[in-house]
Amino acid sequence: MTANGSLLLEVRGLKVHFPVVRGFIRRRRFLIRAVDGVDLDLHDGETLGLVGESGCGKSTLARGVLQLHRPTAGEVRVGGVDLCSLSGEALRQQRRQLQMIFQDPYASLNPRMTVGAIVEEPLWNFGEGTRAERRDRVAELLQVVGLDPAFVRRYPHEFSGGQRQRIGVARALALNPRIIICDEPVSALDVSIQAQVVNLLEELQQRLHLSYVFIAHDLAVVRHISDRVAVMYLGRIVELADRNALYENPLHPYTRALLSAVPIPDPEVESKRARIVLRGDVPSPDREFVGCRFAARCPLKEPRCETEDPPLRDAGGGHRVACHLVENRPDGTAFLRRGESMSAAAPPA
Amino acid sequence: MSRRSRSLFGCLAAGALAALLIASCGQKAGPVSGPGATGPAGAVGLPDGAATPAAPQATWPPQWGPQPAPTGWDKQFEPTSQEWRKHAQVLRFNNGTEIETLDPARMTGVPEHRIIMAVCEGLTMYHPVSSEPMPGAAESWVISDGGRTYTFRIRADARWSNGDTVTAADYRYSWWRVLAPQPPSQYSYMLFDIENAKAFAEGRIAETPLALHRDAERTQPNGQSLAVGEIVEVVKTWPDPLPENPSDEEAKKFSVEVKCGEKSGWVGKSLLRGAWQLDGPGFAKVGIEAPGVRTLVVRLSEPKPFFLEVLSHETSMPVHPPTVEKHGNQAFRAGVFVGNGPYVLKSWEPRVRMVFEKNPAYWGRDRVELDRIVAHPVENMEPAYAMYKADEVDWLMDVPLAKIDEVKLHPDYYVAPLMGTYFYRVNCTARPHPDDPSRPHPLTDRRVRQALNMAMDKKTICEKVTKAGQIPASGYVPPGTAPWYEPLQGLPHDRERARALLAEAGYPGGKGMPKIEILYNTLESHKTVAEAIADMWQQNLGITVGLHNAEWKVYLDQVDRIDYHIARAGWIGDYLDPNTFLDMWVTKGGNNNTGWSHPEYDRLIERVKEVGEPTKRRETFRTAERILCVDELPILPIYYYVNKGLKKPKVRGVHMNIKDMHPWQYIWIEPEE
Amino acid sequence: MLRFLARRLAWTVLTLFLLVTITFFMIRLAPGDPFSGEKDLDPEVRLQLNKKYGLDGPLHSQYLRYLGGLLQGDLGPSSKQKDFTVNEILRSRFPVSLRLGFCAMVLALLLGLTAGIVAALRHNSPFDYASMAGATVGLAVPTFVVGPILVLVFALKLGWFNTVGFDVFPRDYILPSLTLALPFAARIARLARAGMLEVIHQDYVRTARAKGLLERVVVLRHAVRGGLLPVVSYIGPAMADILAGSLVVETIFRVPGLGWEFVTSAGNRDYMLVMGTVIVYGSMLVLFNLLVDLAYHLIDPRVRVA
Amino acid sequence: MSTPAAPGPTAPPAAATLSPPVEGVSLWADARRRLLRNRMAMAGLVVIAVVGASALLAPWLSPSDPEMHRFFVLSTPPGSSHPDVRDVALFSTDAPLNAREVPDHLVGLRGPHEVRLELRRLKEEEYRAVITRSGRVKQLSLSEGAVGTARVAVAGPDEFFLQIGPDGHPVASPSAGGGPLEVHDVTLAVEEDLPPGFLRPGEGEGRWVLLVRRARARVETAQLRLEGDRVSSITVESPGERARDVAVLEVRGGDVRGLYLDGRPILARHLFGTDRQGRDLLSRILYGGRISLLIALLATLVSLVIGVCYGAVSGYVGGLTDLLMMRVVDILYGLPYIFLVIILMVAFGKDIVVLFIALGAVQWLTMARIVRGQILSLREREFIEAARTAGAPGYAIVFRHLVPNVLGVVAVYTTLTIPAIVLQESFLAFIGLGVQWEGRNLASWGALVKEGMDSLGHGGSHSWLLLFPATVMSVSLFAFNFVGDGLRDALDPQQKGRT
Repeated sequence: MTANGSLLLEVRGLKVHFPVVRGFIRRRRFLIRAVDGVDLDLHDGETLGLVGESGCGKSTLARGVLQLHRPTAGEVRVGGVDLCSLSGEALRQQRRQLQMIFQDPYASLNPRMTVGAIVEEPLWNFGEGTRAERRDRVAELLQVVGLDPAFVRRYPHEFSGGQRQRIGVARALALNPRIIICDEPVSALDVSIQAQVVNLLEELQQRLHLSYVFIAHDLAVVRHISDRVAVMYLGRIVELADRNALYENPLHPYTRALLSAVPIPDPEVESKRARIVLRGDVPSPDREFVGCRFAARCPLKEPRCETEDPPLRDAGGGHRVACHLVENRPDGTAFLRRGESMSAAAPPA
Repeated sequence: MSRRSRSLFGCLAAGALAALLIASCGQKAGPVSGPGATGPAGAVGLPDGAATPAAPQATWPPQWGPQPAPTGWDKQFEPTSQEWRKHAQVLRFNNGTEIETLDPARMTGVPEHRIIMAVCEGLTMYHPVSSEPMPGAAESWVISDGGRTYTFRIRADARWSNGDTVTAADYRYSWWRVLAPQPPSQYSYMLFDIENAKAFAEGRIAETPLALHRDAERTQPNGQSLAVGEIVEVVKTWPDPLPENPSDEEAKKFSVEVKCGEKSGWVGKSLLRGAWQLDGPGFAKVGIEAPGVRTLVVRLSEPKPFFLEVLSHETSMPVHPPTVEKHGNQAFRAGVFVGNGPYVLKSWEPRVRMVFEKNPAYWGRDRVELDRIVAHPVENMEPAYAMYKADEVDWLMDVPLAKIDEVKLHPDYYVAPLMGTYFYRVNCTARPHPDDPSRPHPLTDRRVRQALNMAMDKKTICEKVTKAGQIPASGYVPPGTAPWYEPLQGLPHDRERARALLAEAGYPGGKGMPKIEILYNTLESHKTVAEAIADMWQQNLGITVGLHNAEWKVYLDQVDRIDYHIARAGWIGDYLDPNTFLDMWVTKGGNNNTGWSHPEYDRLIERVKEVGEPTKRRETFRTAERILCVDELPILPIYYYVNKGLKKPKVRGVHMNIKDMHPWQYIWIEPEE
Repeated sequence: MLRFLARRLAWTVLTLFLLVTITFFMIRLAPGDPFSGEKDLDPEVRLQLNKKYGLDGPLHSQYLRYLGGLLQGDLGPSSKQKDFTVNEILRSRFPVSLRLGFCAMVLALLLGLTAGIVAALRHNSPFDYASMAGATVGLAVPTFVVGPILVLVFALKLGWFNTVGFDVFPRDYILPSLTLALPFAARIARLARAGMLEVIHQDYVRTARAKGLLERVVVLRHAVRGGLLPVVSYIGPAMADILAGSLVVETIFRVPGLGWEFVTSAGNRDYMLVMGTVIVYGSMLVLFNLLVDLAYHLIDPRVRVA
Repeated sequence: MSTPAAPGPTAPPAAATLSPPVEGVSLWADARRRLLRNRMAMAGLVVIAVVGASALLAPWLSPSDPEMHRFFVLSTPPGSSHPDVRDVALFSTDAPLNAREVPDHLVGLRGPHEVRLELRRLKEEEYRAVITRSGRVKQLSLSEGAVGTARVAVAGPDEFFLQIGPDGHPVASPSAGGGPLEVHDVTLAVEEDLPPGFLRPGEGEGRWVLLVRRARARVETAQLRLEGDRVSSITVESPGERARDVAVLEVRGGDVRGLYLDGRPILARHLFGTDRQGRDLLSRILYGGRISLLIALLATLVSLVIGVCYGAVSGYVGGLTDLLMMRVVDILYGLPYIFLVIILMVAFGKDIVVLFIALGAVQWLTMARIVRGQILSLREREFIEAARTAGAPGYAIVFRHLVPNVLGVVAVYTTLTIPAIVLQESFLAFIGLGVQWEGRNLASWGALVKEGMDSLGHGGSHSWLLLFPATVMSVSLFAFNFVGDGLRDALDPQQKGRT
């Protein structure tokens, strides 16, 4: 356990770079900097939302944390142990604390294995219990996630997407982890089922005292479930704050643009709503950035944005943001300079 | 793959060969005749033979042999009318394989022999009916010095195909080429009857200091490095067998000791230079002299009745010295090759065909009937048979055994005896019983071998298995080898006696006998014979018999190492004398390969060299063969080979003989009415 | 591109080197030697023969000597065809094999494409069924059954061809190349048919047809191009198989080519000739692979395989 | 294989309405359905089943020992039958036959006699033969001056071989009776029917050799009684059995013409005929199938094990390892493998073990490539990440998750490898490299086809020897190919039609 007792997961300076290999002997032409220096903390019992456009490195970050992609640099501390420095059996042992729910309920379940085998596998991997005990545990897990334990001998393709995701959840729970990283767990599901799964996750968090890193690009879902929210852009966290602080007072121009894109379920309001449309595409993360990553698309950019990389700093009250334009008012509250020119998106009620 | 079909006959008959033991008692005796004629055998003063290729002027008269041999070609074998001239005189035959070389010195096989007979002519040639020697490039000869000296008179009109005169020096050159180590001649021993030839070939003859080849350093057997040096001593004994990586001690045996400064060592004889020069002192001592352009004198180390037959052999054929000197290895190709035979090589497409046309420079061109000969090298008898049926060849010298039943019904099918025997070798090396090391191996017991022999029903094998007309063999020397030597009636097929003998040897009803394997090289016909014999042994003797087949080269390797129980074998005689069959079984004979050793037998074979008197000679051979095929049985004779094939009736002038040699100039085409 | 080529060439050389080494030592491991026969050989003569044919000295030095010769393009003398060097033998046999392989490929394409395209165009017609049945037969009946039957029928029964004398270029090549081509024709027909069927039902062909283009134009310009890609990619492996298949066909028809030379020389332990033929075949194979890769590289830059 | 072809029913979540627990249905179910609809593939499956079963049951199904020679029924056409005396065995009777009991025409066969025979050609196919006893020369083919062999019938159906010397006289032969016999003109006719078995005198007085052996019974001795041209009884003592009266042999001349038990003939039928050594072709084909399929299965197994492991490891580990491993495969791929197989067999013998190692060792290359390709794409799939997250060790990922998922492709490729190997084996047999086991040649289908090819007469005689093995082999190859194609279509509908 960490010094302050509540810090479960510490990510420090995490970088995940992918060399693009060409030629028959490994020759790095260029690097894809999918995650390029991320700091994160996850506290006991909280849900940390992680949002960003697709391709911004959310999933890679999750995989980097889980060591599915070995990070290029940085630390991932779970209970004080740096996962990045471990490998082989030691790493495998650490995995029990950290589980993951995957985005695609179709692809994340081995089509050749029965539901029982899938849910049992983590237990089997760590040699937990006898066969009978494991079987009981599988039944219990299925019950917990709301599936009929009689399904154990069925194959994944016989289930609907929601049911499959429940299976995925059951598998993630099997080892009694403290942290579960949910990589867009609902984005592949029908809207009606999304809510059920989200509710299930919340319910489980209550019952089992779990901590989530909840990745999504659906801001509404994130707002609903998260305690804190981090916004990612091009492999970096650009803003990190409590849910309400972020949604009500987004500081980073990118966050603002992101929030402005959220449709409002009232057609009247929706039609009047001013949306910030970002110009240009997300640049390819295959080169080193000198200045701010968002500079190329930022409507507010200043000359120094092009040359100076803004650090992620505390703008007060735990609201961290990486932008040169954010300043603090004398009362300590932060504001975005020239932010008026971007019509602030009205957060959905 | 019918590689085998060739090996069977090819490799055997291949070779050496030679002569009518009973060379004829020339009834047309020349100036020197009669036993032990010691008249002046000078090179000069020979009566110039008539232009007609009549009888030899004189032959060395053997003191034995009841039967006169045909002495020359005569009219009765020629076309009787002129009708035949209306037909295209083209003969197409299948030679059975691609020939290895056209260089007489390096030839080893029958197919090569057939070809070289067309393009070259030795001093003597085979008689088309009896295959005894008759005048070839030599029109006459005189034998003197108790059969030791042969003086040949070469035809005045003998010409190379480029018009050069054939001289005695050409023959001397050609034979020098055979005896010298380059090119290596596998059959150089054919000429070893000539005085000092063996010593010369083995590099033992030189007394003058010899120089070493410059590459001597590279391939020294014991790996020592030696500079060019002077020969101190020549040591000659062959290790037997030649070791793979000879030790120093062994290396000495086939090396010469050389000294250079303070270093000394041994060097392979083949690395010496000077010893084998044509004009060197070494060759001068070999009994081949060319005192005149047309006179060749050959001295033998001892009288050899079949020496004239040797001169018809491929190894004794001449090469055209200027061509060989100029072109080296390239001299033996169409367009370059120069020969003195009745035909010239027109074209040679390897693996496709060879075409020969009448040689206008040949002395006997008027007697050569065929205008063109086409030789096909088809190895597989199946397509060859198809070619025959499609009328693409006129003569097949073998038939597909798989279709023997069908082929035998063909009206053109012929079979004739061949001087060869099919037999099984038995491993006689002393070694322990595989199950009981205190006892010797049963195959080392002669009673077991006798039992095996008597349990074989050879007649059934010939009639029902081989089916081509082979003759069951109870002896080893085939009938017809010599007219005065009857085939031996050896052990009969007698199951009861076989069982009794086996019981006597300690294996009643086959009990206690280890499993015996028959080794044969992969070929259907060997397999069926082996299967039939295995069956007979199993049924009659109650022993377990296995079959083991191996690819040709593997089989040879195993036989050579005597790594077998029973191994299939075949032997084709080299010359018309029982000796060609019997001398191979002496202790450690190069072709023995059974480990069998019998001092009495060795003594008999040694003695036969001295015994000149025919009856005694026959008796000696008979006693030896009895030891071989009745008492001891290191080999189990099975049948005598036949020579079989298909020949169109229009091919005339072919006469079956025991050596299966058919000189081309006596064949013509004349369809039947 | 040049880099790619250079790299591939380097691999090719390595492959060939490996081939030479494996073959050299494997054939030497085989029992027996080139000069063994049923008659015993004099040891001195054997010594001389070994020297003459480069078989003297320890095996590794023979190997180095052979490699040295190989670098200078000298494949050594043949111990069975004593009047010729391996270079000469290969030089005279290789064109025959090459011609045979070429004829077979052309025939295979001709037959296969025609059958395949027509079958696709007349989908589910009797022709379609017949040609596909024929193609299946072509695939499952081995060459060495087809060959002799062809000989039996066309050469022996009908007398259209000679059974002997392989030298007249078009005539004597017909039966062997047909035999060699049939399995490939069958495969090509199936590939072509499948490819065509797939393409014909695609939108752009339908569009072309809808535009009112002539059927011929539709087929030739639009369908064939797309539909035959699988055939094109099959030609590479097919060439390799044709090389192997020529071994049998050359044996059946006694074609004086490389394949036959290889089979007989292996049995004769004609070491140098075995090496020579294997090197030639290996080079051909490697060359074809190289060309195919090159073609892919040019056609489809996505396939930038390592 | 990865994406389920038919997505499961969309059931409402939690409340499990997917009623009673059912036994799971695998993904294969769908493929199976598709396969069942493919008529050709089904036919292929049936054929494979039949061929496989008959190969497996060859010892019970085959009518006789495939290696049993019958020298008296050489190359008989399909459907022929003869008295059920199956092999040449030599055993003699001790008592019953003596000169008085032997029919008259057999007497002459009892010892070697000189037969003088003179031949003059009358016409193309006719010879006039003057022989020492009346008889008929059944066939003769000689060219002038040649030595020939003739089958000569003397006074009835007893016939024997005759060696004829260069002078037209017999060299040595058994022949009829003592003393000079009368001379007749003879006409040549081609002999047609082969005798079903033969009986002839043994060496020594009173000994007879019966060239028969009852099927499967290892006969040691037999007692014969001859009555006229009929052996009235033959008592056979088999080891371990009581002596029993087996049969009545009908003997005509030297031949056994009939074998009866209780008056009923005991016949051996050769449905597919016999080969040129009198071996039953049907039995040989059945046993040949065993060998061919065994070789194919073992070689496929070898290729399967090596290929799957190699490909899986290479694909899963990736990186430099993958690069090197695939480079090795590329190099091996570049070698002209059939040449290497031939050299391998020349160097290490033609043992069956060498063969399937050689063939398997070649086939695994393709297998490894295919498996690697599949693994590479599977490796990135989420369920693999899930497994890793769940703490699965490397080997478990490869063998629990990756390999089962490539089995579909592997199965398809395997069904296509088996016929390829059968074909390659027969190809090797054709160029003279047929397999052996402990020095004995194994008659695989390929070897049988080659034998048939060699025996094929011009004009099509003996065609059954080629036809039956070639048909059986081709049909089996068809079947495997169809099933392979069908499987591929079933498992991967997108690839349909690609060969």
